[in-house]
Amino acid sequence: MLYKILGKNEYEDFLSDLISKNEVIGPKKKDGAYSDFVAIKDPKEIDTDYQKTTLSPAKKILFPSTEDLVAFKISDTIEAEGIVEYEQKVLLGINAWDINGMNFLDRFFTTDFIDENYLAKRKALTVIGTDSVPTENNFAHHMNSEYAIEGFDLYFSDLGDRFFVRAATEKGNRLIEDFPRFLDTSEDDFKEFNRYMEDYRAKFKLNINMKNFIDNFESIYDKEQLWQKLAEKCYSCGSCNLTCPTCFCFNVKDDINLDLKTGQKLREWDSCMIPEYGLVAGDHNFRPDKENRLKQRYKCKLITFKQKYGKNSCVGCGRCIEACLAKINIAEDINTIMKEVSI
Amino acid sequence: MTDNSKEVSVMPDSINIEVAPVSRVEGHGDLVLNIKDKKIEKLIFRIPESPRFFEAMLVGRNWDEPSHITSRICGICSVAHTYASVKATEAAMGIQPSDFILKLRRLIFHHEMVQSNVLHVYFLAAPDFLGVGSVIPLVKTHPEVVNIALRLKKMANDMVRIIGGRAVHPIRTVVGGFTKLPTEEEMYKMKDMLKAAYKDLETSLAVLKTLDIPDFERETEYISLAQPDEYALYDGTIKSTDGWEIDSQDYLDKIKEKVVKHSTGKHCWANRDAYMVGALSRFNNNYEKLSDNAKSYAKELGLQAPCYNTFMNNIAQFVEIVHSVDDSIRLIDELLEDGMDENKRMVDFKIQPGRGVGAVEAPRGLLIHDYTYNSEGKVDKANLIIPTNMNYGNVERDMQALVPDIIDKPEDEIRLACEMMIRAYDPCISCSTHFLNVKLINK
Amino acid sequence: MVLEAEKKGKKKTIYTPDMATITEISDLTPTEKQFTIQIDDQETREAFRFQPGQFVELTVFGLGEAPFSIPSSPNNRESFELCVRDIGNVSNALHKMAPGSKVGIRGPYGNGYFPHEKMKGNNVVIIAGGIGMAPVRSLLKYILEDRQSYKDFSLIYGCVDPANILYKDEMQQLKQRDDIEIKMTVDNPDADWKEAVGVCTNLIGDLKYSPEDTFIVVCGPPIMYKFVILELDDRSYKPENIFLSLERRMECGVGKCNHCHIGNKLVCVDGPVFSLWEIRNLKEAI
Amino acid sequence: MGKPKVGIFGFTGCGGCQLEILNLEDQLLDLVSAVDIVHFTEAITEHSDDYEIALIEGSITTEHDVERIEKIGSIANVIVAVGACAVSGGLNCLKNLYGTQKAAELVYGDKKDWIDTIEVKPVDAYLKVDHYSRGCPPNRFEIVDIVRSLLLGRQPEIPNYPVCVECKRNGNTCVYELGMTCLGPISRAGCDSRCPNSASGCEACRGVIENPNVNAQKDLLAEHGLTVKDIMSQFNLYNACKGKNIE
Ligand SMILES: Cc1cc2nc3c(=O)[nH]c(=O)nc-3n(C[C@H](O)[C@H](O)[C@H](O)COP(=O)(O)OP(=O)(O)OC[C@H]3O[C@@H](n4cnc5c(N)ncnc54)[C@H](O)[C@@H]3O)c2cc1C
Ligand code: SF4
Ligand code: SF4
Ligand code: SF4
Repeated sequence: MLYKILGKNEYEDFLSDLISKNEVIGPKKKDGAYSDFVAIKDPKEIDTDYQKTTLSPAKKILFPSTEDLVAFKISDTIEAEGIVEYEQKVLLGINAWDINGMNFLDRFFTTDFIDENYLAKRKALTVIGTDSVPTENNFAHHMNSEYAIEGFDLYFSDLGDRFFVRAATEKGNRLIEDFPRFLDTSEDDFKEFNRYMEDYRAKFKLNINMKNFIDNFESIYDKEQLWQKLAEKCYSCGSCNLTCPTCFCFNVKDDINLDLKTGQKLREWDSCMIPEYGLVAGDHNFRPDKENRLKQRYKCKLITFKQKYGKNSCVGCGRCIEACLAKINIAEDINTIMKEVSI
Repeated sequence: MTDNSKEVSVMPDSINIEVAPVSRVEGHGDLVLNIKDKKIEKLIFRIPESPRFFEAMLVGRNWDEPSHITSRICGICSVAHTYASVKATEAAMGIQPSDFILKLRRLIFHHEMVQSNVLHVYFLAAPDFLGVGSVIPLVKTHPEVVNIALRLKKMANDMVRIIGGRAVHPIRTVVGGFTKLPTEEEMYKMKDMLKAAYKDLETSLAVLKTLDIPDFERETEYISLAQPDEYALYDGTIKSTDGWEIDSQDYLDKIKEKVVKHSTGKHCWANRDAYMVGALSRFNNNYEKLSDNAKSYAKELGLQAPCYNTFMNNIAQFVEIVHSVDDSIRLIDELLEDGMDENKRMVDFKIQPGRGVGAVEAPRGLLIHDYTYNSEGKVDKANLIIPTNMNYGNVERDMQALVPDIIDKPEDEIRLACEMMIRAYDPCISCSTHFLNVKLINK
Repeated sequence: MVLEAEKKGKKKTIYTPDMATITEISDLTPTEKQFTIQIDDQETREAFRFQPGQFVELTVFGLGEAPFSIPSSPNNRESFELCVRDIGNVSNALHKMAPGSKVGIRGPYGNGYFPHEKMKGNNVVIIAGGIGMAPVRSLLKYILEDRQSYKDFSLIYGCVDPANILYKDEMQQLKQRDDIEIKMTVDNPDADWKEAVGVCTNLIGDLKYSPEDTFIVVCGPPIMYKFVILELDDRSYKPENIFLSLERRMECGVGKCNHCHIGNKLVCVDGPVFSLWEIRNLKEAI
Repeated sequence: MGKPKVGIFGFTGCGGCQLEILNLEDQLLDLVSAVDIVHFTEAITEHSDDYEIALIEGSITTEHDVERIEKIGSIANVIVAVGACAVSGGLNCLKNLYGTQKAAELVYGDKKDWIDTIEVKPVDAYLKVDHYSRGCPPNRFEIVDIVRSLLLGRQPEIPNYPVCVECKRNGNTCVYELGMTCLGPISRAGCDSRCPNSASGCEACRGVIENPNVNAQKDLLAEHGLTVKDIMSQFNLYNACKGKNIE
């Protein structure tokens, strides 16, 4: 890791320079309390203290909601070839938990089989992180993801009059070389940075009983009434999955054009909260009820990958909590469940 | 072909035609024409289908619903119904949208006009003039015409999609403003689309010049909206070529409606026993306010105000397309100058009781919604006056003038001429609630 | 936008099928047909090696893709067979195809297959229900082709109706052999039915093999597993020697779409064949 | 295989569904070359009574409609109901709520008896419908998908999940966050969440999903200040004829 300092007054020039040379995707005010990551043409458009985005900017770019996978052409014979689309992009302003969410996806899409549709986009992405203020539903600190140690090329922490900059990759180092106004760090800067991190961490207020939950999950698994109660209001609408920065389920469809000669295979985000998710031929459904599905989601987010990768897939961003109109709240539910267990 | 073979007459001096329903008009309708000994015995233009009772459906609905409900009166003029409705509600509650909102409304309004005029001129009427059955053979005989039509239509549809959220039954167009504005990028994109249309308009001009438009003249009363400073579509006073002009809120002073036995659409009259609305009326009342470019297109096509040839209605529609493209570019420039800012999408308003009238020019002519709201913001009473209803009487009178001139022609030609005449009106009967039949019965 | 496929000619990703030709089609039952499939490209064909229990993803272009187990013997390197029940979009379309038709193939997939190497020198019992015959037939064939490497060999096969029995002629032939014991049962016997009636669990009691040197393979509809396992447990067969092939919805076959997740296992990558020992404590597996 | 013959028929409705077919733009020419359109009153004069597939728009609201629909049913092998009016009766059903006689009187006064009108019903009240293209207006791409599926002999993919799924895929801010209400959580997707895309609440024009959580939806709307009457009025805007599962 390379540590540098960039003066606040230099920052805008750094951005202008970046924008002039690259396609930069950054946060821009959208509607209500929400911002959206879109192409930035001018540093002034950037919403520097954005808090909420409906989707994780990394997932939106790397694993878009629909994506063509294979193009095929039917004539006397059939030709099919893979489609791998990517563009060089700079993702600016992504926060720590969304970087950690991306790190999870990186791991997921390159385990067992390598998903080149994801990987090509990932390789073409330069990631410049900054901290953002957690919402009241954020519990990233319980998921070890309020701080990013990898996955970004540069990371800017705002020390007031200057930025404390971390470069984690060669790409990041080069960005620093290309803009000669970065300064070396002093001991003071590190002290200031530590102080800053303390303040930053204090902004995460939500308190959940995460460790016990993981340890006790098996014992609560069969408590059907508990799960029924938790899932009672669920619409099976999938909003929780679809807004999650780490949810990766998808469907694959063959989409043939009206000429009945050309077409493509495409994938489209799916959700494990939708009844059809577990449906197989013969109309047998492996997860017919909403409580089965909620349980599956919590398990997938909080248990499965802890066992598999030693790391949760949930990064605690709180999006699923904010998206759920039934007010099903993973953080609250963890506490409720633990209370139930201790009775 | 139409299934009228059973009723073909054996008497050489009399004709028996039934076209049921007349195609290529939106909705269902019949024209019944009995000719005996070369004289018209009976001529009725009627709407045989069930009405949809929108005036009843509206009663009791919340103030934000009528525009969504009445949009469903007609898929083809859903923008016009939406705005007649929105304007009626705004008038009832004293809501005054900002200039910015009004400009954007005018912009989307133009493109429903273009959507509909393109559909009508190229898909529905052109096959007649080019002597092919309909648009499907037209694909083979005049592919260039079909391609132009598809491109122009796509442009207009895309404009309505961008501003209104979808091409049929727009979503963003609500009381007080818009639920969402197009982005600056989309505005530039629309401007590019409009500019690209000119080439197709020029080619169309060349094709239209070759058309053989029937010679027919019958002067009638032409009624449309009018504005001092623009070719009135979205707003204005109600004006007649018979010399009167009134505020649209007072429409009842001049425009009368009655239920007639053979039709579920009500018949209307004003100064005379019948009047015409639509492109030709707008043209006759507002010619001066067309863009210079549109005026020169009109000149090239031999269309001059006032024009009393109903068949020229199609040409007037084409001239309006040109005007709409010109005026849209102007509006986009002005809107961009104002700046596209989401904060401007709505004005604040309060729900109040009251009565209000919304009058607009639908593609087929003057359209009026008249609502009375109670203090909860629910509709107490609604009255809708629809352009096709207004044209019924005039259609019958035009037929009466047309048929004697061609009465010696073979049956097929008479039928075609009648159909063409009806189609010239572009009678969107689904609005008045339905379809069209031409029935020439001979006893 | 850089379209890799354009830039570098054909691009193969994990989602890109290889072209293959259906060379033969035969009717097995009123609802199942057998398809013989040959991969077009010779190099790819030679590289295509599978283990009993593995599956392929088959595309009917324009209709979709679906996973099918390979019921033929791995020793046939020229082509492989699929046994397909017509139940949905892809399978119906397959049933309407004629020899010579083109399909897309990805695979073989599944790291969990029947461990035939480990089974050598032991008794093997195959318990199949209905279409569950398809995945296990590959093992059946494979063992029969190398019969002397195994001890006793039994097949228990249950179907709803006699008409549903897959590979009926083959079963009749096998019955003539004395190195395999075949027991069949149906729920709804017809007048000609001479064998057992009822669910296949009933026949497990007849097994005389000791748990010490016996491998058991189970494949059938989800409902069958619960009861078969109860029976096997009662007879103390070792969970690490019991193998089950699981079915789940699959959209990719390569561990990405996640539809086949059961706890921390993916049926497509970690299965579809699991030992009972592996999944015993996996909630939702059975 | 010859091209299938298709008839497109309009009953009581706004013509918007037929217009959506004409609005196919880039795909329109592909469509007319993939099938043989033998009847399409809104667009063509040619007409034939020989067709296999009938795309039907509009509700059945008169005795005359009943005769026509029965004739179509006797000819076509495949019936596709296109648009809310045909699928569920759609907005036309508000007339039933009002009462057919009362509605006629309100609009036509003492001349109401001149009007032929019966209770509004969807197409499947008279014919077995094979496929439904829901929505007001229907999604034109879904109409194409149904036609394409018929050509290929497969089942078209009509979602049975709520609009929220598409809304989230599109990255929208939920309209509840914008202070409005939405029927998205119980309404059937397939429209590409076009209303929420325009910052406008879903009105359930495609009807509801198979197992809607209606109680949760009612609570949600009530929390956002709607009275029971408002809620029912929202539910039945497009679903007054087929509203049983949302009562
Ligand atoms: C590892 C494995 C091996 C298999 N081996 C065989 C085999 O050897 N032979 C065999 O015949 N079958 C086999 N199957 C089952 C086979 O994959 C399914 O029958 C197949 O997917 C059917 O595909 P289809 O396109 O024909 O059906 P589909 O059109 O996909 O539909 C079939 C049914 O599946 C359900 N369904 C699937 N996807 C959806 C969706 N997106 N939304 C809603 N419902 C859906 C529905 O209930 C539907 O009725 C195997 C399955 C697995 C996982
Ligand atoms: S938990 Fe909430 S967001 Fe998730 S599916 Fe259920 S209702 Fe939708
Ligand atoms: S499960 Fe919820 S809190 Fe966890 S990462 Fe996904 S959206 Fe965020
Ligand atoms: S706007 Fe409507 S459809 Fe979209 S998430 Fe919210 S409730 Fe669901």
